[in-house]
Amino acid sequence: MTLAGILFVLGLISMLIRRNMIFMLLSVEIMLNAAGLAFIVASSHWAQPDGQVMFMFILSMAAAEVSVGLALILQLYHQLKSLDSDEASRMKG
Amino acid sequence: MGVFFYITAAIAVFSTAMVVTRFNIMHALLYLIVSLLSVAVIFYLYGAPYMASLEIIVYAGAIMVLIIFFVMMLNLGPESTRLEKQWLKPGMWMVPALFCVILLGELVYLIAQNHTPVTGIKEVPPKAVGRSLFGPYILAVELSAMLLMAGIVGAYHLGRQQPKTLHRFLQSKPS
Amino acid sequence: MLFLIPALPFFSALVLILAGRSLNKAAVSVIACGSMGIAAAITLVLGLPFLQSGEHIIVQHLWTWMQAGSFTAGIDLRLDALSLAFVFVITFVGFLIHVYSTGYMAEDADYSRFFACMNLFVGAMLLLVLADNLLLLYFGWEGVGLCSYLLIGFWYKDPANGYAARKAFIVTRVGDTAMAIALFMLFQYTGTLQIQQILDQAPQLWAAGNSTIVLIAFLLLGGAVGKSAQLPLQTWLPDAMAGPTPVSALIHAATMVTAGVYLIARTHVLFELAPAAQTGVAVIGAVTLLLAGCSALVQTDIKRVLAYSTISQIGYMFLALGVGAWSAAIFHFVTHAFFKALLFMGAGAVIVAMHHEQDMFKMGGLRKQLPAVFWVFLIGSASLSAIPFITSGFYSKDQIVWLAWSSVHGHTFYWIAAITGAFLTAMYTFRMVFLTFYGPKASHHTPHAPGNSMMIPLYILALCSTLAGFVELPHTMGHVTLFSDWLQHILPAVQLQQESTALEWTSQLLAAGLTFLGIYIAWVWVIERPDGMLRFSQMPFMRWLRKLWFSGWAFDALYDEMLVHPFVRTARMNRRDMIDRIYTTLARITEWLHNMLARTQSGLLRWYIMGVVLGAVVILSVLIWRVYV
Amino acid sequence: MVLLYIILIPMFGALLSWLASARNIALCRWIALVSLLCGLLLVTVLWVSNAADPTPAGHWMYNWQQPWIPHFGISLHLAMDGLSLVMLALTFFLGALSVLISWREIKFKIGFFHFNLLFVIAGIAGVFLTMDLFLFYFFWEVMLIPMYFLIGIWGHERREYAAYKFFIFTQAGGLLMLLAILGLYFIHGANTGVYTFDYFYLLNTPMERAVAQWLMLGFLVAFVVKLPAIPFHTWLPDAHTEAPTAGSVVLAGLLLKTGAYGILRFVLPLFPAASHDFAPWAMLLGVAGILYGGQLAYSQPDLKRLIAYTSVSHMGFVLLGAFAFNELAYKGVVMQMIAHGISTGALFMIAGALYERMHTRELSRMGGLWPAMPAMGTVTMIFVMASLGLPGLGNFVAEFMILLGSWQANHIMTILATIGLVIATVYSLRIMQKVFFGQSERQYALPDLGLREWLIMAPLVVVILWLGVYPQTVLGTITNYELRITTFSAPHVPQAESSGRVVPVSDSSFVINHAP
Repeated sequence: MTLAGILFVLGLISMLIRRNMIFMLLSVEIMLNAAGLAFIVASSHWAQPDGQVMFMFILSMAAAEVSVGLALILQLYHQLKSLDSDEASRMKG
Repeated sequence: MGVFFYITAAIAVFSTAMVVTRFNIMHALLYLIVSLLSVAVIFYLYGAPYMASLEIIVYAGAIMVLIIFFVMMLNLGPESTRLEKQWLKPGMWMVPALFCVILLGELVYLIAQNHTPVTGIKEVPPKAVGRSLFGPYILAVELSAMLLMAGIVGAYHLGRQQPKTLHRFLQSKPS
Repeated sequence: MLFLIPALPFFSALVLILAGRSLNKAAVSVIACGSMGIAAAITLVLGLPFLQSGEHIIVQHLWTWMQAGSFTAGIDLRLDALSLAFVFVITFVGFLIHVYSTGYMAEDADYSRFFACMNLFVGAMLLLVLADNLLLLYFGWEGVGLCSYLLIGFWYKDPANGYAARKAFIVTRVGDTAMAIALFMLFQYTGTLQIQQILDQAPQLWAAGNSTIVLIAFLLLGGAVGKSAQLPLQTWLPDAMAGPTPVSALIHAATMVTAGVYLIARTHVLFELAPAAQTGVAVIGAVTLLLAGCSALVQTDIKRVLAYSTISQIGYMFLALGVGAWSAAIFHFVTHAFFKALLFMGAGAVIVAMHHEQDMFKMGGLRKQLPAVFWVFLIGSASLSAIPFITSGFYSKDQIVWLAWSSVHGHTFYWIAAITGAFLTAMYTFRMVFLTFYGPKASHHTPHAPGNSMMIPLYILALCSTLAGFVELPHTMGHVTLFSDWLQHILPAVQLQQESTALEWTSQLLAAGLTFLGIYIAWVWVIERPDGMLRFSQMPFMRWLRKLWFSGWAFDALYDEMLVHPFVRTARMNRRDMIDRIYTTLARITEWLHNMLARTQSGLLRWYIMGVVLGAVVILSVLIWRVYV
Repeated sequence: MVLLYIILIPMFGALLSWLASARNIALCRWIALVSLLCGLLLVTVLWVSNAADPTPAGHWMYNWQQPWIPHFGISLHLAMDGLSLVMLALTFFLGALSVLISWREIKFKIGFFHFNLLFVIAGIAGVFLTMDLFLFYFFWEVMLIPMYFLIGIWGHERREYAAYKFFIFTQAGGLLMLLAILGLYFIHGANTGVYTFDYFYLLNTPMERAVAQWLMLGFLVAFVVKLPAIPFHTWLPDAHTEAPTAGSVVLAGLLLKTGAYGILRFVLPLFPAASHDFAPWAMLLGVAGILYGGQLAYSQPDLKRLIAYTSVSHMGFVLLGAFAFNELAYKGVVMQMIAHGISTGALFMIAGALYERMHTRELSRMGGLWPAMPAMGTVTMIFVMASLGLPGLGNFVAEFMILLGSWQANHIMTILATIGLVIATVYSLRIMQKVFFGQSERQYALPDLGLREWLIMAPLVVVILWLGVYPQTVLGTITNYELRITTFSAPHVPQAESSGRVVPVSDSSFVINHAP
């Protein structure tokens, strides 16, 4: 469980630091993975299949998310010619 | 049993740390795969063999490969690593790292509160998972199917190189 | 019939305002002087029954002006002996001044506007004098103030006249507010503003010296002081000379300035109940007497000399009222009206002759060019400086001088003040006469003699100012008291301390002696050794004294500094209305908040994630703090 | 029913004139004028008929009741007594004149202009007549919006700013009043079980002092904002300088009076005890208004702003008189409302005429206009003298009665107010001096008062003189109201009157707790 926490936090740090969008995507993956781990540990702890079912969903969601994320990044890359997330700040308030 | 756990945990942490610090994307991806594998092993240790296999197949196999292909498609080349170096000033680290450490501290503190003996690992056979998957969670499964289908359509649609402009204000033509 | 007296001037003023410009000069003067003449005639007709018995009274109620709950105020006029004296003077002298001003204003463009204002003024003054309730009196009081504003600022082209007119109106308005408060108090206690009812109820309501009646009397005194240009509020009269001379003659010599005297005489019961206030009146009279006398000594402009002399003569009247010699004050008012109007009109004739030159030092030797004006002017100044036996001024002023000492409330200080006043008056009057009529012929252009339309009134007034005196002879000379017992029923007779005629002889001789001494000094000062006097007046102390007196004892500077400048400065500072600033700052604060908020949406992805993390941290820490601590 | 006509006439006139403006302009102006004139005629007929047989004190002349939303106890309850009759006469009089004054001044969108103008007048007429608090708030808003358009569209340079400021101020006040109305509604309902907005029922709602205090304050704030008292007066100068002449005449002449009318009609009778405690403060506010408004008027470079501040000062008298709680001051307040309406309205018309001729409101650029315009000079002189309270003109009668009345209530305040009179003289004479006397540096051939302007000025001069010399006609009509204030007795609900003029009040109230 502490391991899941550590992984999650590492993912979070990378998410904050990186300006490259792909790295952000990666850190999201890490965080998802950590969350999944926490679920599995819990399910094993209470011997309930629910944890694993939840992990199933996380997996499916992660897959869908990655696919759409990459497509978006592709588009953005074509627009901005770079992967820097600061470039995409035209939504300024 | 504990020994295995600690080894794989160490590997996982190390590889995630490497993912976070690498400048070159490919290195980071590979480390990520390593970390996923170690997590899979931990799943197995925690009596979720089905999940472990799934993790390896879906997560490490499909998603990671997809990202690698994507990166190769973009063929960023060396200048992206230089760019990466330029962006990752040590100064940048301080503030977010500080907050994350606080967050970690709190998580650990919470987990340590009601710490129960780690030994109670019970085996949850895939059969039980399957039965519950199609039992109470039947609706959730359908939904995840829908989600996947949406993902595919979205990826397809966004990825297409439409000649015409996408939005009013995105004037420049995609290459 | 009675309402015709004030109604006629009002009506003619209305006609002149509406159809003024279309009528030619002759028509305008006929309407104006005609209405005044008829009003004077009606006064004579109404006045006849008054001659035998003093207590004949005519009261006329026109319509209820205001009626709200317990307070009723009607437009009702009342003619009794006291108001008859005033009405007679106003209409008679007013008529003469109107005739005079047809000549004086002959070539002025706004001829009809001038006469409209003059008639309006006379109408308001008549209303003031005939009013039976204090509210109507206040109506006339303010109306007179308005007309003096209009007439002083008649030549509106020059802003200085406008300023003088505004000053006159505002200073008199200060007096009016004091009087208004007195009215409120009277209404509060007596429940009515009818003068007669107040005078009847007053003795029962308050014992002599009761604090409220003293306060009311002082407030009434404040009103009178404002209007009659006495001590605290006298700064406006010298500046009021900016108006044409007939205006000064009518308003600032004969009628308006004596409104204060009328008010005090009319409400004498209140003043008797408040001895403190009565002594206040006497003190103000005496002090103003001296101040104005000194200031008149050093003036260069002929009209300002007469203005200061008016202030000092009214000081005499106030002194007489203060010591309880009511009828003496009214008698002095009548004679003063005659000779002061005469002097002003004479001065007007001189000014017209010298083509609007008002500085005495630039005139001189007019004795030969304008003999008629000179003789008339001489008679006027003789009665002003009270040369014994032949002039009316002597009888009225001497009576006040004597009563100032001998009456119950009299006091030696008043007598000394009166005597020195007489001396000063003689000195500055004859200084004026010698400067203008004697000495070398200073002015180069030949003065043209004024037309007879200006001269006739002068002759009539000269006649009056000599004959009027014999109506009231002092004890020592035949003791004819026609005037005072005529006023007997309205105004109580003066109580004398002791009856010794010897003392009266001494005071009269002393007064006459001082008058001749004054004339002699004036002769020496102007004609004999002018250079000697020049050296004398160059001495540092004398120069400072001269400057002080010239500016009317620096009251002007005092008031400017104390009241006018702070008000103007704060007004200018506050031009943009501080409270408005509160609201504009409020608006600005909201705008600033808006900007702050806008800046948070910086569009940088990582800042948003940071926000999420921060949120998570905060929530978790709160959770921990709440649950486990 | 006649009361309803009074409100409907201007409304229909508004619609008609807007439609007519499509065809030709003159027709639209004439319709507006005619509708207001016949409104005026109607009111004078009522006045004359009432003067013939005056109703006994304490009764309402006319009363008309029509349930509107019975569910909440809201009814179209219009009633007229001396006070509202006089105010209506003033409304229609000034309304007709303001239409006349804007004959040539308004060049564009004339139809819409007249529509707004007549709607404002309909709103004001409504405000003076309603006896139902909900309806009162309704008319309060109806009065507000067209005024916003009047200032916003046809104003001068900074019109948007002024229009916004005016709207926000009055709206904020209005909302507070709405809260107070609802508070009163529920308290009344809770105590007596009868949920109604009707004025007569709400008159004697038993409530403890603190609550009454707050509700009174809610009402008072709305009226104090409208009647510009010191802290809330800053919208007035801006609104006046920017409004077109007709707008500022209606604004000064009528809108300020709705504030004063509100105090007399709602604040004093509804919360007698609370307003008694608040009286010294209110009088202080009034006197501060007089002195502060006066001083500010003195320092203004702009003519219209100066006149605006004079009305702040004059309205200070109204506040002083209203809270003096005696019959004399009360009549003085009503007189002041009318006299001020006429004199300030006239001054604004003159300022408008001057602006039309010289296209400037700066006092420094005017001067020495008397030779060019003696007629306008004399008319301005009359109204300037009226504004400084010269006896023989309307304002003096009012101010004197207010001061006389408030002397009984509070000495110091009255003394300060009388000092205000001197300040009034200072700023009024400044108008005369700066505009008409003195040196005129530029020679311009200015036309004197035209026939149309004479047509406007003559009635105003006649009325102000008539008020000054014979105010008894006005003082006479407002007799039947004062009974309520002094004795705090709630007015007995008007019983059925013989001549059917006063319709019995049907029990329109609706009790919520049990469905009918």
